[in-house]
Amino acid sequence: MTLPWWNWHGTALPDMKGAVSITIPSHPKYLSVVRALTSRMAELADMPGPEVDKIRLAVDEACSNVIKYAYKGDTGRKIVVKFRVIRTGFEVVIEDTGEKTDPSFIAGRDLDDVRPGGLGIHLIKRAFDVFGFDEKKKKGNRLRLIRYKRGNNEN
Amino acid sequence: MTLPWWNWHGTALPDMKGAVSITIPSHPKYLSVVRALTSRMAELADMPGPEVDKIRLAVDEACSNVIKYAYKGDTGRKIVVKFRVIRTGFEVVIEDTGEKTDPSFIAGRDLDDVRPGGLGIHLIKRAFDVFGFDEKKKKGNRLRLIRYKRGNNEN
Amino acid sequence: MKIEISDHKGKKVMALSGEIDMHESPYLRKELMALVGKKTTPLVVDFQAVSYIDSSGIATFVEGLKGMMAFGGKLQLVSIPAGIMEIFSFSKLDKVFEIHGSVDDALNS
Amino acid sequence: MKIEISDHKGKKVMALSGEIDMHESPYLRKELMALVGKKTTPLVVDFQAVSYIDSSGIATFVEGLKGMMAFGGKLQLVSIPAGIMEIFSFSKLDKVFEIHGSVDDALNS
Ligand SMILES: Nc1ncnc2c1ncn2[C@@H]1O[C@H](COP(=O)(O)OP(=O)(O)O)[C@@H](O)[C@H]1O
Ligand SMILES: Nc1ncnc2c1ncn2[C@@H]1O[C@H](COP(=O)(O)OP(=O)(O)O)[C@@H](O)[C@H]1O
Repeated sequence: MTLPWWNWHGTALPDMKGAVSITIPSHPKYLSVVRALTSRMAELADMPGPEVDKIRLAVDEACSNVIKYAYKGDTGRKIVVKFRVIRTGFEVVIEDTGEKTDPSFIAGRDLDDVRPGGLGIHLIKRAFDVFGFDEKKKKGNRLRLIRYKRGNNEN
Repeated sequence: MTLPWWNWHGTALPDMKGAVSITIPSHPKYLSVVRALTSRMAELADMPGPEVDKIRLAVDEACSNVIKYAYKGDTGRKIVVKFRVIRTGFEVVIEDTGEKTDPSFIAGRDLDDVRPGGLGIHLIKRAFDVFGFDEKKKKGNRLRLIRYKRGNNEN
Repeated sequence: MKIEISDHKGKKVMALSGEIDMHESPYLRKELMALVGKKTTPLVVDFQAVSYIDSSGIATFVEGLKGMMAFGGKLQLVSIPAGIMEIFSFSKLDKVFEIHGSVDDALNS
Repeated sequence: MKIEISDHKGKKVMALSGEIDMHESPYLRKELMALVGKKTTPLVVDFQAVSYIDSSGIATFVEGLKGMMAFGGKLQLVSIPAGIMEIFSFSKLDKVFEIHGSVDDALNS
């Protein structure tokens, strides 16, 4: 489900106060650093263990896509990842200053069509309930991901 | 050994390009986040296993001191920790916007004088070769820590 | 990630350990496609010590499988930890790869 | 960090697990000083499952020891993992605390 930027919770934008923010160079060797941080933050947000693993993978995939598509493999740029524990769940925002992404071009492959690639977007969208690009960002991209808490019997 | 700011390597200041930087609220619950990141970065800097543990503890102690002394327990401020893998070792810079630290007041206790407290500075200085405050920072503090690589038979 | 290749009575086993991500998968791709290029079959890949895999790692195995199929070779994935198996199932690749419980199961298959 | 307090033939054992840092040590302090306040002696503290301790955790035990010494009580630290023992030695506190290899060693001491 992709919601418009102004309608994440149906109400105002949550501010990023209390957020943890990391800046890494756009080099794949720093992805393990983002993963370590993502796990720790998802744990602080009380996400259950199997969800922590899915969230870690999803954030890794989103950062990999920034390196591949927004920066076209340039390893000397910057990626900013912000984490925020919110009342309703866990929010991750990923920012770059690379080429603007056209959200309508983002689509995973049909999972029955077996070929290399096209999995990352599926892995991001299964971990997060909200997947949306901030249309108001002038230069580069800001991807906002939100995972809501589930009730006891939901998934 | 505390070197003056302009003389870390005897030469120019290294820039922080290629650095990883994290911003956390000055609340103790985020210390575990900094520890996870510190370990991962020390590993990327090829520090040996037991050194990674000492470095992790040292950075934790330095951030705890920022919360206790620069921010006097205020948990709503910001701490920035920057990590950089340099040719000669591993560098960590810790910044706050709190009360200026007078380096001459910083001293661990005599280890033979058993009492609670006074250990943190010792734990920081045994992990890092350089421990120094940037006197040029206008507001708040910037503590720079450097751990040099050892030859095979050194410690 | 570490790669160790060993010989079990003439059959090759590629044992992987650690994390397979976008940083590591080019190295995996090189080693895997070299074996595929030499028409090494069957090739058993042991996942037991793999702690993490992302979509670039998965894509590398899909590419390896396609290379194998081109000459009728066999790629066998074994000892896949539960958390990683879950990614193969989610992406419907558990139906596409030949998967065994252990190196021995694959060698005796 | 988790704290579990159990009774071994009338002697109290406080088993700690996880990380003891500036965030967790106020909770440790509360539990420890409550036992000290009740003149619980000997008190065995089991470190086996402790994965991390910082100077605030160490300071808490120094405080506990001082409280014990005030009434002639005994604080026994046991099963300290090597990485943590190293911090006690570095700070010369291995000479100050009564340290045993295991809960049984302490109970039989
Ligand atoms: N951050 C991004 N910027 C631009 N395009 C993207 C981005 N992320 C994904 N895409 C597009 O969506 C497609 C599917 O992405 P993904 O599922 O991650 O698979 P893969 O990257 O392996 O092709 C990509 O091929 C690409 O065209
Ligand atoms: N960042 C800091 N700013 C100001 N003073 C500090 C700072 N870090 C340490 N100090 C001073 O140095 C002393 C020793 O610090 P430390 O060894 O960490 O022990 P403790 O904090 O347990 O007293 C502190 O009591 C404090 O007076």
